[in-house]
Amino acid sequence: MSYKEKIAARAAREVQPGQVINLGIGIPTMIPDYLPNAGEVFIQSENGILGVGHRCGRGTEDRNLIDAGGSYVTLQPGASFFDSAVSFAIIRGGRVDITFLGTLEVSAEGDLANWIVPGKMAPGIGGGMELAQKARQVIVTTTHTTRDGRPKILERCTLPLTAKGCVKTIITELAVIDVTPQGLRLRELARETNLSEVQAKTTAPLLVTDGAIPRF
Amino acid sequence: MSYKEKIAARAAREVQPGQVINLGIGIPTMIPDYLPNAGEVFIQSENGILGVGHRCGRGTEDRNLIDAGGSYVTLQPGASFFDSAVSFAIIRGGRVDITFLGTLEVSAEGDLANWIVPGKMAPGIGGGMELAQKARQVIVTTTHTTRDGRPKILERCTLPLTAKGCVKTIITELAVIDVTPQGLRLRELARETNLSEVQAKTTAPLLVTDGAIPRF
Amino acid sequence: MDKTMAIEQALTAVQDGHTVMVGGFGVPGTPFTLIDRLLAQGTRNLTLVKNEANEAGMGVSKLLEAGRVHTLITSHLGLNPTAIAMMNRSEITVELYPQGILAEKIRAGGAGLLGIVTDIGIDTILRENRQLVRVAGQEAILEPALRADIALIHAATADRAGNLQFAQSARNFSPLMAMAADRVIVETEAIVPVGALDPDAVHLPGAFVDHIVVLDELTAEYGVLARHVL
Amino acid sequence: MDKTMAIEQALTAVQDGHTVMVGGFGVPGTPFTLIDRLLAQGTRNLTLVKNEANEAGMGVSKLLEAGRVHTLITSHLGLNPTAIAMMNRSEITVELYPQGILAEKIRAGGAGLLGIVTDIGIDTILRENRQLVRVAGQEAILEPALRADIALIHAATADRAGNLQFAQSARNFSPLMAMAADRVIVETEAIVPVGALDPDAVHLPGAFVDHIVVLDELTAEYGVLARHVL
Repeated sequence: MSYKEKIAARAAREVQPGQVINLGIGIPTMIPDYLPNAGEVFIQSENGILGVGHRCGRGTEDRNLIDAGGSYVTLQPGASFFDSAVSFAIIRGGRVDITFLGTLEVSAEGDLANWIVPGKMAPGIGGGMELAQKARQVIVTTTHTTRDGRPKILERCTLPLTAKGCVKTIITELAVIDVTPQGLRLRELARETNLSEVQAKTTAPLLVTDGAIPRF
Repeated sequence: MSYKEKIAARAAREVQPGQVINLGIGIPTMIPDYLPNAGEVFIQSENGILGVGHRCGRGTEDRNLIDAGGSYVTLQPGASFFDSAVSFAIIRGGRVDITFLGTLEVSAEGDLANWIVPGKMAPGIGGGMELAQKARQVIVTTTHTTRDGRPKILERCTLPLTAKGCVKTIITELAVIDVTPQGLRLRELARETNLSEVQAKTTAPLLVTDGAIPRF
Repeated sequence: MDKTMAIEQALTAVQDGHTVMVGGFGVPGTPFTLIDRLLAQGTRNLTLVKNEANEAGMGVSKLLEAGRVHTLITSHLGLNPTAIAMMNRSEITVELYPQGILAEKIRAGGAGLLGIVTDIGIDTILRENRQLVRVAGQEAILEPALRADIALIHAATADRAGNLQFAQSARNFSPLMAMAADRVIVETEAIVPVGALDPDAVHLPGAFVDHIVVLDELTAEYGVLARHVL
Repeated sequence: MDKTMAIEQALTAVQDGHTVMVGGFGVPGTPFTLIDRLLAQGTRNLTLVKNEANEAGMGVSKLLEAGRVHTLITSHLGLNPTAIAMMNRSEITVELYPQGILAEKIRAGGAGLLGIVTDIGIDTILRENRQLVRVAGQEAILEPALRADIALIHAATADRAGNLQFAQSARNFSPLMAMAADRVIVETEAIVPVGALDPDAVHLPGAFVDHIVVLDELTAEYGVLARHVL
């Protein structure tokens, strides 16, 4: 299992039957492979689908059926189509239970920064800002550090924010971390790591509950 | 032909093939009986119908198919249903070519007052204000005077306005009058009347073009 | 996934003091069965949002007549002299909006917006006591979005995941209100399995629906109203 | 009633300097044939409104690459490095909005509203240069409505009165843009007689449609995009 698969598999366990979820690009698109009751979860896509199924096998693509990331997808039973205004009404109206998003930075207070790097022109906002600000739960799925090893989980974001105080949980290849009013609380540790490694790679302090930290 | 039928019949002649029209309560509901090419005109109803047909014969009513006035109606070919937000998008978005409305008062500048009499609580606004303000043409179909003989066409409205400067044409049992930047212009006279009677029953001055006034 | 539920259980969600949106424009779309059961369970002190107040003795008018409603947010009461009389005697507070503006306020609530900006009524007494703003050099009214605790909705067909279809002129305010309430209770004439509806023909996606009550029968109130027949 | 028209004739409505909304989200819903013909007729100095800029060499990107567009109002350019490069070289002005806010601005234009009020982005750099208002005690952004001279729309099926159906994820921005333009030009894969569509299954009522162009063939661009296949 690659580190990305590990993150996706752990993230899938946050989903409850009956929930409506939205998947950002990258790691989140791998989550459906690990949903235990995929038929009981409705995947929403910004381009106007509720009930996205698995990705298409080669040769079965439908030219009119893609998700917001541009991948050819299938439908699950009970799916529906709607226009972009209704699609974002589902998002901003509070009917998305969980959005899984990647990030550039996330802060101890749950601030999310994942859309623009000053100096480089941003390719756009897409639906991420609305998902981050309005989904009932925002779960960040990300590598724990940048490609060159710098922490992504910071006291404060340095990049322009996508949304303030929106993140509830951060899932990386090393840890599951909840954003709480007291600060970041370490909920689980990956089997391959230990607390001191994770804290070393996390700029913000991690709160730890007494007793053994569950592993994943 | 009753005076109401006369007004409706004359009003129907203002409609061009291909137009979308909306009919207020009262006299306007009689207009479809006089449309020469009914199949080429689309009647919009605020409750979410484009393509209302004739009223139902007794025994053919459908419990789910009424117009905004509560009458059981039929559909014409090419009809469609939509929600109330889309229905008023058609109205406010400028896709209703003509709305025919009754009135309490109408002014020389095209102000319309047809929804509230101070001192009496108004039963509500309904869709009339949006139709008056946003339809491409507002045609008032009304008796020339009130039941007790007072003029309805005034220099200035005395009642609270429905919309300002919205009326393009006034059709009564006595006359067809256009609202122009110069004032009210008499376009046609009913066969049963004459200019002096109409002017006497109209508080605002009527402009008359040289030559014989067409009759209807 | 199965959102169907007994009517009594579904309606326990409606509590004293709640704001309740009720679909329907005249008879079509009015959820008479849910309203009757709400009346029976005695919930009071309600703020009601409905296009109109039905007619005397029918639908939401029963809730008004039983004194369960302190405020009615609506577009007109034209067909209900009982409701007009109650308003004139100040037994209920009535907030009137242009019909399409009421629809947009509800839709804005459903779309997670805070309000809309409109010029409807800007030259009339409707501008009084309104928040005025300037946009594109023009004076306009800022109308706050409207949300509710509960929406009561009538559907022609539902699947068990809550995807809905409405029949003809029964659609009206129903999808908008279903978007705008924290808890959405639907009564349906027909229930079908998940997967039975054409995804392109769903009028309201199931994400907006919480509970589905399957109607055993359609009472006389749902039928053709004799006094409106030619 | 028959709104069908030859493509050349329909597109004479599009003039230099116009604001043009173009439906589609990726390939589904993009009116490739109308775009190609617009390119061929040489119209320039356009303001384009589209969810994204398609991909390099396809759809609206051809108009950008040919220098016909001075301003692009969009949600993201993520799949089009050519458009990003043009933006970075200031060869086009790009106005970026959150995707659902772009949808609502267009919808508000279509609904004859002057704007919407939203808290999306209120804690971000998006608040800069925006009209801020207070509503319900909360700071919010007033976003003006967006309208266009022209909308170019792709439908799966149209009747001759302009009632439209879209296929699956090809619906996206199309009905909103068709509401928001003074002149709406539709290309359709299938044309049916007036009366052939179920009135409950119409996605966009014909009142919003001015001209219908019937497609003789679907070019390769409409097909499955090989580079997006697994």
